[in-house]
Amino acid sequence: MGKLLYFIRQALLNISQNKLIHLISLGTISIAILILGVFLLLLVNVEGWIKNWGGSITMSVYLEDNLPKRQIAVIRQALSSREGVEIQRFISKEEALIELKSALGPQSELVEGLTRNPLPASFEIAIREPKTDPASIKRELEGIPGVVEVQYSEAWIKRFRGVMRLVRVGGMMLGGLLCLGVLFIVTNTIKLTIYSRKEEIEIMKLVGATDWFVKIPFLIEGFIQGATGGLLALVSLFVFYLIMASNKGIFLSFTLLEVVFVPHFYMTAIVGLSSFLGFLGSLMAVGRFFEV
Amino acid sequence: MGKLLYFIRQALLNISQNKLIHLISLGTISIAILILGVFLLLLVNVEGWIKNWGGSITMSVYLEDNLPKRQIAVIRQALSSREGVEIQRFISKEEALIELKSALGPQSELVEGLTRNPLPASFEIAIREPKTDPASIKRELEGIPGVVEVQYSEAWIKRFRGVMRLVRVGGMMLGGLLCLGVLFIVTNTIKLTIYSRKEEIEIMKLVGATDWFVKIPFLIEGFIQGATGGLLALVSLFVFYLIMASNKGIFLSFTLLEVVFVPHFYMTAIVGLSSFLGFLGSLMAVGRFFEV
Amino acid sequence: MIQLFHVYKSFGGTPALRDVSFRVRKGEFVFVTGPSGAGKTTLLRIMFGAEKASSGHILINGINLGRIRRKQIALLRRRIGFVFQDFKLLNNKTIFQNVALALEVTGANPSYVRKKTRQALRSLGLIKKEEAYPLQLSGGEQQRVAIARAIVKNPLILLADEPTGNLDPDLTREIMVLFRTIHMKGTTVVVATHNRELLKGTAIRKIYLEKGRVIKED
Amino acid sequence: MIQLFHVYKSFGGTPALRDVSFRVRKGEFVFVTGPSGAGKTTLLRIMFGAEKASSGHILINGINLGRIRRKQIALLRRRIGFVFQDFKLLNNKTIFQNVALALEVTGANPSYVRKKTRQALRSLGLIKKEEAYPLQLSGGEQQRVAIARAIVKNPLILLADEPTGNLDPDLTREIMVLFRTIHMKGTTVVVATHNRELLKGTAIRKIYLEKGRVIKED
Ligand SMILES: Nc1ncnc2c1ncn2[C@@H]1O[C@H](COP(=O)(O)OP(=O)(O)OP(=O)(O)O)[C@@H](O)[C@H]1O
Ligand SMILES: Nc1ncnc2c1ncn2[C@@H]1O[C@H](COP(=O)(O)OP(=O)(O)OP(=O)(O)O)[C@@H](O)[C@H]1O
Ligand SMILES: [Mg+2]
Ligand SMILES: [Mg+2]
Repeated sequence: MGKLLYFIRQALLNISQNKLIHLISLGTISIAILILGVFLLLLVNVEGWIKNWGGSITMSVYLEDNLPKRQIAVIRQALSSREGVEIQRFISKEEALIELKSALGPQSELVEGLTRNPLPASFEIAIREPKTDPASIKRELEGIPGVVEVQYSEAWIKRFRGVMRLVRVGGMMLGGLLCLGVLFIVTNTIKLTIYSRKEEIEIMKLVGATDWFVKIPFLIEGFIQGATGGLLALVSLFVFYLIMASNKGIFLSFTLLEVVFVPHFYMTAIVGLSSFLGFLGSLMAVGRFFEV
Repeated sequence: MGKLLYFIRQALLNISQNKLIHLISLGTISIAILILGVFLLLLVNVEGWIKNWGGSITMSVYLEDNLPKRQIAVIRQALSSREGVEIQRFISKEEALIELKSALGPQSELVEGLTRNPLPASFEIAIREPKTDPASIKRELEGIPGVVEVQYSEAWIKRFRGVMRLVRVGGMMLGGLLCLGVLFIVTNTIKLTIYSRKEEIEIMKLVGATDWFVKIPFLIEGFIQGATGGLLALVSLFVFYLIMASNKGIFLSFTLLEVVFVPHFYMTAIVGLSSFLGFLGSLMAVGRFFEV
Repeated sequence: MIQLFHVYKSFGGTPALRDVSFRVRKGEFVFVTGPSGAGKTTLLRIMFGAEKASSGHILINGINLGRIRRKQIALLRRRIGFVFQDFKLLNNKTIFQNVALALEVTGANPSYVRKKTRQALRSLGLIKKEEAYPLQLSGGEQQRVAIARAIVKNPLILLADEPTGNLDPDLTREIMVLFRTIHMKGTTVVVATHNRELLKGTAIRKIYLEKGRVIKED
Repeated sequence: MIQLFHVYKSFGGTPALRDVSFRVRKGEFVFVTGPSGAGKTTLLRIMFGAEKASSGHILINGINLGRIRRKQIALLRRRIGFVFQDFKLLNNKTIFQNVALALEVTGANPSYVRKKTRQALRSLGLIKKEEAYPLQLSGGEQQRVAIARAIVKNPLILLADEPTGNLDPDLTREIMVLFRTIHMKGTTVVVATHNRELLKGTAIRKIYLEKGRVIKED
């Protein structure tokens, strides 16, 4: 215990006695980790946006003709009481016809010749439950009395799932590569800070220090550097997030998207990874100089 | 001239005499540049895909009723001879009705009561000229005899332009940040390799070397390191590209997209940037030790 | 006790020691002398386990250095004080920290380390410089720090390689008195030097090296 | 010609030189001596422009070191040979490269550099070691490399700081002969040392320093 304290003191002393080098390497480490962090932040947000945008399937719930107002209210009640369903609007038979006309555009002649309105009234609802199978929701809603049919676009869902998969798989692959790169940069940087102290290691061994006596302060140093770098990166990432969140109007012009920060788990992971890499880098670098 | 040769020889000698440190820093530099390269590669491709996917506006060219086959052939000729236009298919009046029916789904009753087919025949064409204003193309094509009207979706074009702008602005911002990060990492790494040689600089000054005599080999060293790192990164990027291109089926499942490599300009820029950063890093690092 | 049996050492072909055999008894005081490049430093470094002999055996207190494990070398070095010809001080640590290090590696407790370190620095006239860094010292001061670090742990064996090369005659005499005192307390002392003043007129045993061979003893 | 007028030097409060004034004529040979920490190294480094005087003036061949620009210092140093007490060799360059460096900085052409470097190494008995690195040499060999580097450029002034601390008496005599030869050819030589053997019985001028003051000259 007293020994650990000695080693920590020693590590802090070393850092303060090699300030310049440590500052430089700290800079490198935090920037590298920050790059990883920005990537994670974007991934988390893009996933969120896509989920939000494509994950809310729109369904049309067609009603029987000539339902009394009271029963329509009952159906509305039934729909909105179901979790995950959000009623967007009610389209009466008349509105349906008007909409169809405008949608058909120059082909709207088609509708002119009609004697009676063949279109059903409907509720347009959004389902915010991307995990449940839409087919089962459809079946469930079709069980409500007064509902004739529920429609949604299979093609859309497929495409959405494809995009999600692309973002996930691509994100994971890129993230993995980026992780490897950052791992490499951080450990290399730590190595460089240690290689310049080759002589120090040699001298310590010459005065009778065991391998571990020499190594431990270096490992603690690496760990401290990594941890500090990780924390710095996290703080910078938060600043980046704030800037992004307050300026989203500028570059996310066409939709009002929410910007969220990376979840706690990632925050811990970033600092943890950074500390671990610092430690690992020291371990690898120090190992080289033990042939004295 | 002979002097420059001397300095280059000196720089190469220094590199070979500090092999380990130079290898480590070379690794860091190429990885950092590679990260930037992968980002550029993705940006170039994503931009390409989006352009490809949204850039080809689909237009419907509606024809007058009861045109003789011969005149339809003339119109087809006129359309396909125009550059940037690609005829995707011809939809006859009958086909149009069938399609409408299936599109209307449960509302297809609507069509049942018709006595005559009110739908016009049409060509569906794709315009692969995202820069020209679609409205002027519309006007131009409406001038062809036998064409009644040309339709396209304004909303779609707006949305597409929004996505393009998002990707461009976002890409530039991220790329800029990434560039800054890489700049920082590369110069810092070079600094670390030089700081461990503080003594060397001091001694050279003590034997009567002028500032520039000491500096130049370091600057050349930094430049060589940067250039080598940049080239290595480019080669790795190409490998990455080949892997991506040959496995695109796996993660780009839902469309068959072409993967292209970064254009020549970017390739030059990558190596140039890297070399410049190596040079700059040396310059900044060496400057510090001239108070002897 | 130090025993060498037919020790050879060559660095990539060029021999630095050839068939060196001798024995230093426990508590003995020995000089090793010879011209520049004779192999004095190499000999001392081999006795310290800092260099491996190409062939032959070295026994320190009965321990064969050729068969020793790394961890044991560290333990052995804690009982051997070594004054390096090139000092080998840590430039980014203060004088105090440099000397204290030799005790800290043994796991001694901080207050003991502090007391002993101060005492060693005082005996070498360096107490005023304890907070200075090696590069802020004169050559002779640095050499004395190296000596302080070697003696601070009360070593069983003291190996001193040219310990007075940067010292003036008065200090040289003082250092010799110090070594004698340490020797009196039972430490085995081996000093490599070409300082004639150190050697002359003493009854102390001298080993003469030349081109890696022992050419004379008296 | 070297002139010092009331030179003071202190390092953060502690004085290393106090009111030092003297004059070394062109082509003179001077010893600077005094106990460890007296200020010999500091004095030589000040004459070399490696350290700035806290006050006072130093003139080298009429050039005031206090008013000189950086570029000029480099030019001056090319004409001054300096043997550093701690050698200051580049450990990652060979002996040959270390010595050649002193000529290369002057922009001399490669074949001249090669010839002169070999010659200097030969005169110090180091030609066999030219491809070795400093850490592969004995202390005395390293010191001779430092001397070779100082004399290779035929300096106008040679400043040698304890140049024989790691050399045996025979080599010490050889080096002194070498310095005398260089001196004969017109070089001004200043040697800082506490080696009594160097000093005794010569008619050469000696400056005695103690605690930063000139206490005696003879
Ligand atoms: N690491 C090494 N690699 C190659 N050669 C070496 C090495 N160490 C020493 N030598 C050579 O071995 C020989 C003996 O060196 P050593 O340092 O033992 O001499 P020394 O007696 O201590 O000399 P000095 O009095 O000059 O210090 C020298 O010729 C030296 O060049
Ligand atoms: N850079 C420095 N910072 C602080 N103090 C210094 C510095 N250089 C020298 N000193 C101090 O100045 C005094 C004179 O040092 P100097 O090296 O000139 O002595 P010296 O005469 O060469 O001694 P030696 O014979 O031991 O080499 C010493 O007390 C030393 O500690
Ligand atoms: Mg030696
Ligand atoms: Mg000195």
